[in-house]
Amino acid sequence: MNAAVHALAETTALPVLRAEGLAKAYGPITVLKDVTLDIRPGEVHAIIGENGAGKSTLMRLLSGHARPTAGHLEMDGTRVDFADSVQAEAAGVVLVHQEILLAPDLTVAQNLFLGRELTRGLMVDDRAMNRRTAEVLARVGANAHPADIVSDMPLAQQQLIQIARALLDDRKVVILDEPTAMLANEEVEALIGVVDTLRSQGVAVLYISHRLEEVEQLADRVTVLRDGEMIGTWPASELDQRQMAELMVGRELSMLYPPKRGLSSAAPLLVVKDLSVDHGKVEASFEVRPGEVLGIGGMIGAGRTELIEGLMGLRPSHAGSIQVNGTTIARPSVEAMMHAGLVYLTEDRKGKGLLLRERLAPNLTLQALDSVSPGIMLDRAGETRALREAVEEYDIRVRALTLEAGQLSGGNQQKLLLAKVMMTDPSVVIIDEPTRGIDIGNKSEIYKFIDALVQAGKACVVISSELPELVGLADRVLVMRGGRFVAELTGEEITEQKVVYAAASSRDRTGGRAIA
Amino acid sequence: MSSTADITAAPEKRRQGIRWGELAPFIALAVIVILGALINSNFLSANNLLNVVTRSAFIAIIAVGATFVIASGGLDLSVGSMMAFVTGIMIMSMNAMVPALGNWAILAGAGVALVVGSLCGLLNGVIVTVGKIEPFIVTLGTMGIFRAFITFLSDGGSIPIDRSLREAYRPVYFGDFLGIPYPVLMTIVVIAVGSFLLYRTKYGRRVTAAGSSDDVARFSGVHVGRVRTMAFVIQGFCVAVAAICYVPRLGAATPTTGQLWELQVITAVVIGGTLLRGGKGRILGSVAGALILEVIANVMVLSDMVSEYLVAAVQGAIIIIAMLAHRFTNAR
Amino acid sequence: MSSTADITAAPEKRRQGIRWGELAPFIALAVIVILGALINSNFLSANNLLNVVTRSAFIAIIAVGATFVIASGGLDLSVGSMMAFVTGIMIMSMNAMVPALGNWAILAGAGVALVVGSLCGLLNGVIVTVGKIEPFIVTLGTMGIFRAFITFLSDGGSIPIDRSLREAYRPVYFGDFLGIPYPVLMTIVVIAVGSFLLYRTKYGRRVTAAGSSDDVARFSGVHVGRVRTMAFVIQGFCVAVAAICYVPRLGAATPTTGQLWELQVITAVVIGGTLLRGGKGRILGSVAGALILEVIANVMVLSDMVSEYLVAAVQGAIIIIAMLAHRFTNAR
Amino acid sequence: QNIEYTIAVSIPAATHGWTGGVVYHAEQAEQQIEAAFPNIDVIVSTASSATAQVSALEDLSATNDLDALVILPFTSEELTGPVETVAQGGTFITVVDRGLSDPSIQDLYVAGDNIAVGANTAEWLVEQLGGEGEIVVLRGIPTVIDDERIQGFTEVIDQSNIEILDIQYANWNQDEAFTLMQDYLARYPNIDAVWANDDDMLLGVLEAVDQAERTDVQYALGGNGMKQVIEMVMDGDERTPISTPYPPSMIASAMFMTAAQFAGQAPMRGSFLLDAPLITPENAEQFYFPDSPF
Ligand SMILES: Nc1ncnc2c1ncn2[C@@H]1O[C@H](COP(=O)(O)OP(=O)(O)OP(=O)(O)O)[C@@H](O)[C@H]1O
Ligand SMILES: Nc1ncnc2c1ncn2[C@@H]1O[C@H](COP(=O)(O)OP(=O)(O)OP(=O)(O)O)[C@@H](O)[C@H]1O
Ligand SMILES: [Mg+2]
Ligand SMILES: [Mg+2]
Repeated sequence: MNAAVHALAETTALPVLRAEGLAKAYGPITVLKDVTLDIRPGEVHAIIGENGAGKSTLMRLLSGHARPTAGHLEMDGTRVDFADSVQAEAAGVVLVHQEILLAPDLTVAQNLFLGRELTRGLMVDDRAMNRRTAEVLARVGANAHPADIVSDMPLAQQQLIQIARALLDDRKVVILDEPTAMLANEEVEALIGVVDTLRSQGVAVLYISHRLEEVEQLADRVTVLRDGEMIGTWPASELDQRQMAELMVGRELSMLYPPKRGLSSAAPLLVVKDLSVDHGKVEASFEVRPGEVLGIGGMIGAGRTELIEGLMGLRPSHAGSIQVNGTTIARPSVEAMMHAGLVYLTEDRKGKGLLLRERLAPNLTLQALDSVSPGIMLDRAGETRALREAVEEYDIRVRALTLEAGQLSGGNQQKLLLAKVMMTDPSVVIIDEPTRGIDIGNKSEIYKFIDALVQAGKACVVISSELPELVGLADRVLVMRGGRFVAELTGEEITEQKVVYAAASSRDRTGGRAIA
Repeated sequence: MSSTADITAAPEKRRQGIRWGELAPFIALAVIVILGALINSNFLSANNLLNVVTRSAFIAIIAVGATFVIASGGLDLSVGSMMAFVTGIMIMSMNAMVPALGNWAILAGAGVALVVGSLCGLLNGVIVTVGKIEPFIVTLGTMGIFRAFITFLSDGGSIPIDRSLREAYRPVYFGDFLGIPYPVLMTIVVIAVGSFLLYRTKYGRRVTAAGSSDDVARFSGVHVGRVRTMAFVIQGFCVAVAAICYVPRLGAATPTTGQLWELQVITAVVIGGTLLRGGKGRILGSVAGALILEVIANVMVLSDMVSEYLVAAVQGAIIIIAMLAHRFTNAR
Repeated sequence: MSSTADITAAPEKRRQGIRWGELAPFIALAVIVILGALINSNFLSANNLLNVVTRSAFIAIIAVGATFVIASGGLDLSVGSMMAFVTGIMIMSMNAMVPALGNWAILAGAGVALVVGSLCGLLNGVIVTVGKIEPFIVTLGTMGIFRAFITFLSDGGSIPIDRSLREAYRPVYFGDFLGIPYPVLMTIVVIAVGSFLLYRTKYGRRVTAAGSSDDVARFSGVHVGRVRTMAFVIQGFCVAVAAICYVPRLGAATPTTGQLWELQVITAVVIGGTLLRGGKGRILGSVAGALILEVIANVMVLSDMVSEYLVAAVQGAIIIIAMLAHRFTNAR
Repeated sequence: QNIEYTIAVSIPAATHGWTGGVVYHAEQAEQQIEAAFPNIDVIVSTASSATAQVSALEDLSATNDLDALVILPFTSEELTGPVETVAQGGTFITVVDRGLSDPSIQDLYVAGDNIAVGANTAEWLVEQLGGEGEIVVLRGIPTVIDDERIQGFTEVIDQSNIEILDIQYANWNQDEAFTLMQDYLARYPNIDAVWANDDDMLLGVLEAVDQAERTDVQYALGGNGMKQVIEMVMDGDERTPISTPYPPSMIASAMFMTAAQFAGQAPMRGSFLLDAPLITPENAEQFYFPDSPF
C-alpha cells in the first residue's frame, strides 16, 4: 500500500461522497439498513461482505442506479438526490456493474461513447472515438479492438470494457463491483495499476472483491457489511485477510483449500480425442480420471470456454472420439452428455446460466427436469422440496423462495447455478469459474464440496482465472494458449509462476511437460 | 444465515395475493361488456351474448395455440390461411368419403383435418427451427402458400360441403349441450388441455424456458428447436380444431376464409397479457382477448354512433385504449 | 500491453474485410435476376428493368424508414394504411389549392403530405413510447384507424387528383433525369440521407443502441423514448415521400391503396439483413430486399409457368428460400 | 407455331367468389381461343391490387409486343393513365366492367352496370314490400363497384317509404356477413328484408337468419348470380326468389370479341352494356353454369 497517499486520505476531512442513513427495501424485504459512509478523495475504499450482504445494492444507491427508501447522499458537503445513473455520472460518480451491462450489437468504441459521442459537425467522429478507446483499453489492459462487436468477445474481455467505459471521463468516484471476478493474473495486475493511478489523481475508488488478498494489497480503508447492516469501517492497515473474513462472516474460518488427493491412475471417466471447435480455432485432446481435479488455466481468450462449449455441442465442433463413463458420444449435446454423466457449468450465468425473470424453482430444476418430475407432469411439490434442500445445502441466501433468479445477489446466483447442474447427479463436472463472485466463507464450502465429489470417485474439471484457486485445488493443470494445450503440470510443478509462464509464452514450453 | 424460518413462510402467502396485472384483460372485458350493456339494451340479451361467445370460439381456440408459439419465442402469421387450407382439405375429403362412409365421413374428415393441421404446423416449425429463419418471415411465406393452395383447390370459388352431410354436421356449430353451444364446449376443452400442457407439464416449462432465453435453455439441455417446433404443431392442431367447429357454420371453404385472422389472434394473445418477446403465456388471458375483440365488434354494430366508414378506426382506438389501461393496472 | 501502435493501425484494416453475411441480400438479388433472365429473355430488356426498379421505389423508400424503426427495437404495421391516408390528404389539399396556386399546388400538397406523414409517425411513436405498449399492437390499431380515415374521406370510393394537375405532376413518376427515373433518384436521395443519419450521426448510433439494449442505452443517458419516437417520425416522413412519388402513377387514393404494403416492407427489411429484434440496421440491404420482392413479382408475370392461383405460393416459397440461402452464407 | 398476335388479359386475382369466377372464365376463354386460333397467344395475368395491376400492365407491355389488351380495371382513376400509356403504343384496348375515367382510350367496352344491379334489386324489393318496410344492407369492400351498387340501390329506396335501418361493411366475405347479420338480428326486432349486394355475403346472411329462426325476414337478396344462389332461385326459394346477374363470364365475352378482331371476321368497336335483368325462376337456366366455381 502507498503510505503517503494513505496518509493524505486520512487527513482529508471533507468526504467527496457521503451516505447518510441509507436504507433500501424491496417491498417487505429490507436488504440494506441505515448505512452511513464517508468516501474521501484519493482513497481506495473496499467494501466487503458475504454474498447477499447488500454490497451491490449499496453501490447502486450511491450511483443513482437505484433510489434509497430512506437516507440521503451528500457530495462535497451538499445534499444530492440522483434521479438516475446519468445524473450521478454527470456529478462524477460512476458504477461498473458486477454483471455485464453493454449493448451487445455495438462495437467497443460505440459502447464506450454511447450517450456522449464525439462529433465533428453533424457527423460522429469515429476516428477520434476509436483512438481514445484504444488508449483507454490499453490503460486497463484489455486486448480488444475498438471496432470489435461486443457480443463476439469473451466475458472477461467485456468486463474490462465496462471498466474502460467508466474511466473514459474524469470522475470523482469510481465504483468497481467485483471487477476481477473473471480476470486472470495479468489483467488483474493491469487493473490494480489503474486503480493506483486513479488514487494518485485524487479519485475515490470504491472497490468490491471477494479476493481478500487484493483488498489487502489495494485498500486504504475497509467497510464491512453483514446482512444488510454496516459492521464498521477500518483502516486497511489494521486488518489482515483473516480478520476481514471473520468480520464478514462473524465466525472463525477454517482452512481454505482441502488437501490434494494426488494423481489418479484409474481408468479415465472422460476421454476426448482430437476435438476441434469453431473450425479449428481450438483443438485439443485430454482425459479426466476419477478422483482428480483437473484445472485448466490460461489467459482471457485462450479458448478454454470455447473448448468446453464445443465439447458440449454448443458450438460447431467435431471430434475424433469422445467417451464419457465408457459411453461413446456420437453427436455431443448437453442432453446426451448429461445422460452419460457429464455436466457443464457456464461462466456466463446471466446470459447462459439462469432465467433471470423466472423464479428459483424452475431455474433449479430446468436441467434435471426429467429426474425431478419423472412423468410428463411437473411435480411442483417435489420442486419446492428440491429448492429447500438446495438452499440449505448450498447456503443460498434468499429472503423469500418466491423471488426471481435475477433478484438474487451475484454470489447467490452462482450458488443457485451450481445447485442446478448438480441436480443431475453427474459423475464428471466441468465448472467454468466456479467461485465467480462467491464470498470467502462460501468459497471454502465449494472447495470442500468439490473435494467430496472427487473423493467419491467422481471427477471435476475446473476452469479458473483465479490462480491461487487453480493452484490450491487442482491435482493436475492443463494450460491453454491460442486454442491449444501448451503444458501439463502435476504435483509440485503446480505453481502460480509456472502456470503464468506457460499461459504467456508458447514458444519454449519449459513451464512443464510440453503437450503435442 | 438469515434464518431458514422466514424463508419457508413467505412463498405460500405470496401465491395467494391477487396479481392485478394478470386480471387486466378480464377487467377490460368486464368494462367493455358493461359499456355494451349501457349503449344498447339488446346487447345483454341471451341470444346476442350466446352468438358473440360462440363466434369468438374460433379465434379463442387458435389463440390458445398461438399462446404456445409466442410463449416459446415464435410467431405464426399463417394461421388464417392455414385455417382456410385445412377447411378446404377437410371438406374435400369428407365429400370424397361420403359414398363409402355416410355420416361417418364427418368424423373421418375431422381426423384428416387434425393431421393436416398438425403437418402444416410442423412445416412452419421445421423451417423456423432447422432453417433458423425469423418466424415472422417463414410464416408470412407459408401464409401466402396456404392461401394460394386453397384458392387453387377451389378454383377461386368455393368448396361447399356435400348436401347430405350438412344436416348431420350442423349441430357442431349450432347445437348445444345443456344450453352451452358446442363450439364453446370445445373451447373450454381446448383451454383445459392447453392450460394443463403449459402450466402443469414439463413440456410447458420448457416452452417458457425456450421463450425466456434461448441460450439458457440450450445450456440446460433443452432441445429448443424441438420444443418450438412442437409449439407450432400445437398451433396447427388448434387451427384444425377451429376448422372442425367452423365448417358447419357456413358449409364451405373459400379463398377468403380466415382472412386476417392472424392479426386478430395475435392481438387477442397480446391483449391477454402474453408478451410478444416470449417467455410467458397466459392462456385464459388470450381467450379473454378473443372475447374482447368479438364484443367490441358486436357493440360497434349494435350502437349507432359511428359511421360505417369509421368502425375500423374506433375498433383500433379501443384496442389501444385497452392496452393502455392494461399498462396502468400493471404498473401497480 | 500489446503496444498501442498496432491497435490504432488496425481499425481501418478490419473494416475493409468483406463480410459475406452483409452481402447475402445482394447475392440473392443477383441470383434471382439471373434466373429471371433465363426464364424470359425479355426480362433483361432495358424497359422492363427500368419499370421494375422504378416501381420498387415505393417499398424501398418506406423500407428505409422501417429500417430505423426496426433497428430501434420497434415495428410499424401501419405504413400501408398511412400511405393511403397521406395520399388522400395530399390529393385533397392539392385539389383545394389548385384554384389559388395553379401548378404550385403540387409543391404545397407535397409539403402537406410530409407534415401529415411525420405527424402520423409521431402519433405511433408517442403511443408506443409514452404508453409503453407493444409496437405490434399500437400500429395494428393505427393501421385500422388510418384505413378507416381514408375510407371515410373517400366515402368508400376514390379521391382522384384534379385533371389540371395530372399533366404537370406526371413526370414525378414517369419522367427521368439523365435517363434515371425520378422515383429512382428520390430513392437514392432517401438512401443517402438515411445512411448518413443511421451510420454517421449521433442519432443513428443511439437508434441501434436503443434497439440493442434498452437498459444499457438508458443508463448511458440515451433518451430511448425520444429516439424511438423519432424513428417512427422518420418512418412517417418516408411514407410521405413514397406517397409523393406514388400519386402521379395512379392518380387517386382509394381505401385499398397501400394494402398489405406493411408486410412487403417488413419482409424487405428482414431479407435485407436487419434483425426484427433490433440493434442493427442495414439500409442498403432493405433496398435490395425491396428489389428482390419486386423482381420476383415481375418474373412471375413474365413467366407463364404457374397457375394464376399459385403465384402467391411461389412468391412465398421464394422468400423462404432466399432467407435460407441467407442463413447459409451467413454461417460462413 | 407462328404466333402473330398477342392478347394480354389483366384481371384481379381470385380473392373472393366473383373475382374467382372472372379468373375461371378468363382461363377457359384463353384455352378456347388458343385452340381455335393457333396464331393468337393469350396471356392472362392477375393482380391483387390496383398497384399490382399497373405493374402487370407495365410488365406485359414492356416485354411483349401487345396487339390487344383486355383489362378489368381494379379502379377507374388509378388505371386510366397506365392503360392510356399502353394504348399510345397502338395496342387495341378492351375495357371490361369498370369504365376508365377517359372513355376515348378504349376501343371496345364490355360493361356490367353496377348501378343497375342495385337499382333493379331495389325496384323489385319496393314493389314486393308495397313501398314500405324496414331493411338492412351489407356492403362489400370499399371500392367503386360497391359504391355504385349501393348508390343505385339507395337512390331507388329513398323514393319509397322503406327505411334502411343500417348499412355496414362485410367485405364480400361470407363469414363477416354471417357475423354482421347476427348482430343486425340481435339489434332490430323487425327486419323485412336484407340486401347483401353480393351472393357470397348472401350465403352468410341466410345462415344467420336460419339460425335465429326469424320469420320476419321476408326477403334476403344478393347479386352477381352465384351458382348456389341461382339453384335456389330455380328451386323457387321464397326468401330468395331472385338474383341479379353480374356474370363474371363477361370477361370471356370481351376476350372472344377482341380475338375476333384478329381472326379477321368482324371489326368490333363500341360499347356493349350488359343488362342487369332480374334472374327469376323462369329464366334462371340461362344464368346457370354448373362447372364454374362461382
Ligand atoms: N429486486 C429485488 N427484489 C428483492 N430482493 C432483492 C432485489 N435485488 C436484490 N435483492 C436482495 O438484496 C440482497 C442484497 O443483494 P446484493 O446484490 O446487494 O448483495 P451483494 O452483497 O452484492 O452480494 P454478492 O456478493 O453475492 O454480489 C440479496 O438478498 C438479494 O436477494
Ligand atoms: N480475440 C478474440 N476476439 C473475438 N472473440 C474472441 C476472442 N477470443 C475469444 N473470443 C470469443 O470469446 C468467447 C469465449 O472466449 P474463450 O473461450 O476463448 O475464453 P476463455 O479462455 O474461457 O477465457 P475466459 O476465462 O475469459 O472465459 C468465444 O465466443 C470466443 O470465440
Ligand atoms: Mg453483488
Ligand atoms: Mg471462459
